[in-house]
Amino acid sequence: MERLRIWRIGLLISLVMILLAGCSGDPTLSVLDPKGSAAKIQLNLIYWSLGLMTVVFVIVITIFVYVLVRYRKRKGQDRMPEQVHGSTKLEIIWTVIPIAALIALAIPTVQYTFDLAEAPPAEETVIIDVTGYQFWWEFKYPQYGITTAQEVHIPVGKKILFRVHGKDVLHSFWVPSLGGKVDVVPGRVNTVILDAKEAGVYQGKCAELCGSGHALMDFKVFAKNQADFDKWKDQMKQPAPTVATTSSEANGEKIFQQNCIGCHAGVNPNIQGPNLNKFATRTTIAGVLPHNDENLKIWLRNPQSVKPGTLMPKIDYLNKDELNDLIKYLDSRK
Amino acid sequence: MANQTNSSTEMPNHLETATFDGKNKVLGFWLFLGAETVLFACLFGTYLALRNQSLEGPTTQELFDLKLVALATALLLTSSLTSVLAMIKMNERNLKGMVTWLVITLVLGLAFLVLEIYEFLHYIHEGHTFMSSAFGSSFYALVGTHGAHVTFGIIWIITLIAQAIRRGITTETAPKLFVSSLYWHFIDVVWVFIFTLVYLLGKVG
Amino acid sequence: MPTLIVLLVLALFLAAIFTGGYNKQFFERVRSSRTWDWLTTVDHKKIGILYLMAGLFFFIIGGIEATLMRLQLFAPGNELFVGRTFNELLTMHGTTMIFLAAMPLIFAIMNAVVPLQIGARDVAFPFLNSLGFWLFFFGGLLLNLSWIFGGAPDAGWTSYTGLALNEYSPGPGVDFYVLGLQISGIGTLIGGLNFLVTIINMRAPGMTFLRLPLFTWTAFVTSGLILFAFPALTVALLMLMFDRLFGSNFFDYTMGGSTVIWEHLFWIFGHPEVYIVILPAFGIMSDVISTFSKKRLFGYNSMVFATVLIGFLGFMVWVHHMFTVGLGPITNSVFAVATMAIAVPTGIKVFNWLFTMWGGEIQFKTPMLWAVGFIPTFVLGGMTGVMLALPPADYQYQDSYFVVAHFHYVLVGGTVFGLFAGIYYWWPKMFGQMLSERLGKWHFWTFLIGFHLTFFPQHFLGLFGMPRRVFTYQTNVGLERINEISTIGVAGMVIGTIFFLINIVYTLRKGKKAEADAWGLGRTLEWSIPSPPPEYNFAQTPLVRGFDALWVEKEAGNKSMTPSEPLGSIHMPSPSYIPILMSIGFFIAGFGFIVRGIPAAAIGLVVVFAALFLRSFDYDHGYHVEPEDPEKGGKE
Amino acid sequence: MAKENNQAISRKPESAVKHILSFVLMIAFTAAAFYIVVSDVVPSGWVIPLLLVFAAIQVFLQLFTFMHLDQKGTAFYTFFMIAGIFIAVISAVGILLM
Ligand code: HEA
Ligand code: HEA
Ligand code: HEC
Ligand code: CUA
Ligand SMILES: [Cu+2]
Repeated sequence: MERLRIWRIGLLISLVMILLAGCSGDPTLSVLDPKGSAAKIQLNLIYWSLGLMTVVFVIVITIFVYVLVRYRKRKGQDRMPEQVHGSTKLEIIWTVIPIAALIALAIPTVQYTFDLAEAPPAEETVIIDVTGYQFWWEFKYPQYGITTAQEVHIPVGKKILFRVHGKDVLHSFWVPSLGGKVDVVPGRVNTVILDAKEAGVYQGKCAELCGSGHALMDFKVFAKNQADFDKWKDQMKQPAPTVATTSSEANGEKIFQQNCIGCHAGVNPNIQGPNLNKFATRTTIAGVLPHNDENLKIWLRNPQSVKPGTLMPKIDYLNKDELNDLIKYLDSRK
Repeated sequence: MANQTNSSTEMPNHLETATFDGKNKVLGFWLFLGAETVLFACLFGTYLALRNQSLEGPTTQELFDLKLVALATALLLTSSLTSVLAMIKMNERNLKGMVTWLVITLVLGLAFLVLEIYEFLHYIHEGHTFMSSAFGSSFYALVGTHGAHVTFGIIWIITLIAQAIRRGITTETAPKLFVSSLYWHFIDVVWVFIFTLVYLLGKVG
Repeated sequence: MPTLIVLLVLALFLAAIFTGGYNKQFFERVRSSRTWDWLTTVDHKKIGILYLMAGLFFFIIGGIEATLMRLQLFAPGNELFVGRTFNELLTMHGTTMIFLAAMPLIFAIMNAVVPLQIGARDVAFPFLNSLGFWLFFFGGLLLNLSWIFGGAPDAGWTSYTGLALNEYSPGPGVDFYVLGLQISGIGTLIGGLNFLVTIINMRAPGMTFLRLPLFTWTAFVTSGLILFAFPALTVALLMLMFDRLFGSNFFDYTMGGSTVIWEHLFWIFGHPEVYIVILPAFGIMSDVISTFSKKRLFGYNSMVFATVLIGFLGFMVWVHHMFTVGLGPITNSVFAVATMAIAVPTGIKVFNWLFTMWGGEIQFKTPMLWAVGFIPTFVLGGMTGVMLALPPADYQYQDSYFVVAHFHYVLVGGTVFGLFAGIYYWWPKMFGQMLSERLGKWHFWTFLIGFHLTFFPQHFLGLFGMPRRVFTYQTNVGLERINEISTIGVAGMVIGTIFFLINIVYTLRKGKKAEADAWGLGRTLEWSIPSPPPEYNFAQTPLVRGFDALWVEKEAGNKSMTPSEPLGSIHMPSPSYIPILMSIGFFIAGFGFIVRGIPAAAIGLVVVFAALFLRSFDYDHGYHVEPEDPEKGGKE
Repeated sequence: MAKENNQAISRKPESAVKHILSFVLMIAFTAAAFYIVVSDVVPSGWVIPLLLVFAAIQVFLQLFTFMHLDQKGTAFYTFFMIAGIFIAVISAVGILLM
């Protein structure tokens, strides 16, 4: 009876395993589908440890199943087992073999730990200052004088040195496809070196509980070929158009100056909002909504409904026209 | 079972461990001191990590007055000696001698406390408060926790003196007196580290 | 306002006593009531039952919280519990399960079993034992009151600062966490200290350290870990309380503080804590497996050595929770290697269990089923633990569902399975009745299947990029199906737990009476006395003549233990109301601090000091009982 | 309860001389510690290690004379105290250095 059930569970587990192992998650988010050298190294170590663990597990399970089947009490049996005390030989074996296995794990581990911490030559790296806020990300390129938010663009093949800063609570900067995370610790600058091997859009996540909006503190990494990256860089360096081209844009600008500039242009040092200078170039709003006018309305009317706990206030006091003008203005920021 | 005295009728020469209760108490108290060691270590670690975070407030070098600390140290060290002398009197069943030494211990402890309070008031006057910076917080947390231990020790010893006078030196009062003396020495050990790691190190930099 | 409430309650209380109730008879009636007996008991067996009931109660609360979280995560974009509410659920789930379910259940079994296994009549400090329980209980109550009074804590069970400071967690939530845990933590510390002294000083003649049953050994090491780990938590909570209540700056970086210090302090406590909750489960495994295999434990000495080594190494690995904090490659490497080292003593244990069964005659009674389910489950959890211990890999796993899967495999598959094994195993000893085997088996199978269904897929959630502590996730990135499976699995655990509750009710009603040697295979001292044991446990203190003391006698053809003393009157400690009074004092004081009602806090502290004072001058010598003569049918 | 517990550990009554001697030593080490800080008889790199050594000696004196760990039957006290100190040092150094 019992034996049968054990097999059934075994079957169930292996079924689930096969089912899950069949896919490896989303190519822009999965640890198992690395797109950068750090992620690649880390995945190698994951596989190596997984392999070793599987071997150990198989050994344990083999003994386990054998023992359970062989030595279970059968009907009518009443045997007095021999009361053995132990066996030095066996005990040495299962002390030494795990030690050997662990050494085999420890060597690459230490090696990789130091490798990943090594800074690449300065001339060849792109430096990006990342700041985590409740619940959005700011990216600054000190080499190019660019500031943006929610979406970070990097050239393919180049080493990127992310310097991670914190202003409020702990966050954690994580792009699973490109490599492991590093915590955002206020009062401390952490670094992580990543690169992308192929062009694409990778998803980033905040991986440290940071409040109500933690689940939605997403960002995106746009890995581009050098040429595309340069184009983007040049566009970002252009000042945003200063003269409004239409009257509604002009009106929108006025509304923006009156209501939003305090948070969205770094005037107020305590309440910071993302820089909206090039807002029209972003594909998302607040890192979570696809960028279109409909969603922008939803966001402005009630940001908390999109992202619980966000510090952006409701802009529900504007009438329809004013809101449309404001959106027109924001759309012109490219 | 808990209160059985020693099987032999003659009084043992170490009263504090003459009964099961006594033995359990003394062992339990030692374990408690082991836990206190870790507790203070955490406070020390925090203090040492934060001691340079004085912001605009005075730094350790500007703040500490070693003369005062030396005096406080002398008081507390001496009280440790008087406390152990009281224990010797206790095991000689000399109630009067024991109480005398304990009272001296108390007086020294009180003098220490007064000095500490004076010192704190002085620091607050200098702008070094619990809330002024991380240095302030960790300093008062560490030294204040020690001070709280001294205060508690004084109150405890007073109640024990009262009990000893009422009931004499018995197999019940002796373990209590003995562990309170252990406690007092332990406070002294902590102080040794406070004057070393807080005050002297604060001067060295 | 809060002070008013406290005063009002107090006044009503006094008024009730003085107007209606105050006469001698009333007090007499109260004193002889069953409730008063339980509230004031200092008997380790009864305190064990109190711990058991409270622990199961909180286990269900924590389980309901988990179920609600899983429901929210059933589908992306669910709006059952979002934002703050979800964070409250997850914080309270973790905190409740660890501090208010796992720990007390461990104390329940330790109380019920350890004194019996070492041949003692009680613990070293019966009074403190009671105090420990009531502090834990009122601390837990305080923590859970947060749901009613202004919101539960929402900064995670780790309560990382930054987020846990006033500025980012306004409202009293985190204050409840700080004071609730502080109070129950003191209770735990007292309990641990008590068991250390008990095991060192109260062993029966002949019960040397190397003859202690393994459960007692693990209880000993666990108590040692409690003794040295909880002070770190005490300090951390104290600092957080100061920061939140009195404006100090330990953790506020703008004032020179450091959030990393909180992480250190928390994990200096937190890592030993996870071994505190697993070691007793190891001990239970060892006793259960050897009993139901009808064999002596394989490699006893190395088991003891491994236990001590795990406890010791447990203090040197805490940084593995902080690999991503940026402490540098040297620190990370050192702690990684130290962490991996723990696999070796743990492996020794696993193989010793397997070889205890080897050559035995295994009977699959319910406790043994849990033990058998424990081994592969725990080993899986341990393996993922070792994988987490590799910093480069951990950069990917950290704070993802992979970690959630890891720790549920060890906490549920390890600790909870172990506790269930222990409860089924010792229930007859605690209550004198056998739990139903059939319901027990249903409990086991539904829970086991539900467990694996819930937590196995979570490894993949983590690897596919789902962070933990999130209330929702994206669509179309391969997470929906896995989350669905994971939520469905919870049903199995809920049904299993319900079977267990039915089993308890059924057994209390019409359970079969248990023999002294309830399973017929008992090896250790607790099975040599009636179930449930008389209040003095052993009419005559037994003489221990080897490891597995009862088994030794059985092999020598004796029916019972040889006594080491003549039959005589036995001294018992008196019950006391001071522990519960003192705990209520702490409770009021804690509540006062939380609602910033300093007078209420003062009243609470006054009660505490009054109780301390009463205790200090309390010269109650207990009483004596005449044991029944075991020869004259006193036994069984 | 156990047999070995049934006999009170009988030890010699202690004399005050030992304690007074130990006290004198403590005062001496304390004075030395203060002195090396205020004067510069010791090269600056040596001051901190020396302070720590002095403190350690004092702890030893307190534990083994005033707190009676030098006597028989104190193995458990000593063991747990050493364990406590060991964990304490790891924790404090851990917090401090990282
Ligand atoms: C009962 C509780 C328990 C137990 C026993 C363990 C056991 C272990 N844990 Fe776990 N752990 C937790 C509870 C527990 N853990 C919790 C609650 C968290 C998360 C806290 C939070 O963040 O909220 C956590 C998190 C956690 C982390 C941090 C992850 C992160 O946040 O990034 C790490 C990293 O190293 C880790 C490692 C380990 C290791 C190496 C063991 C080892 O002790 C395991 C040893 C066992 C085995 C290895 C199996 C048996 C051995 C053999 C069969 C021998 C052969 C084996 C080999 C050769 C490998 N754990
Ligand atoms: C011992 C500890 C323990 C135990 C036993 C459990 C048990 C369970 N845990 Fe727990 N869990 C933790 C400790 C534990 N957990 C910790 C420390 C965290 C981290 C918290 C943090 O991040 O801060 C965590 C986090 C955690 C998460 C991650 C949350 C997140 O990161 O967003 C999840 C999600 O699935 C989860 C699920 C579960 C489930 C389904 C169970 C199940 O096994 C529960 C099974 C029990 C029941 C289902 C009982 C229900 C019984 C009934 C309902 C009976 C009906 C009632 C009556 C008839 C009266 N847990
Ligand atoms: C109190 C400060 C504050 C004010 C005032 C404010 N915002 Fe915001 N805003 C924020 C913050 C903070 C965020 C980031 C929210 C998040 O993602 O959690 C934000 C985000 C946004 C975003 C999304 C940005 C992105 O990078 O995707 C837009 C668009 C926006 N605000 C527009 C406005 C407009 C238009 C106004 C005025 C009508 C305004 N905000 C007023 C604080 C403010
Ligand atoms: Cu930021 Cu989570
Ligand atoms: Cu850990």
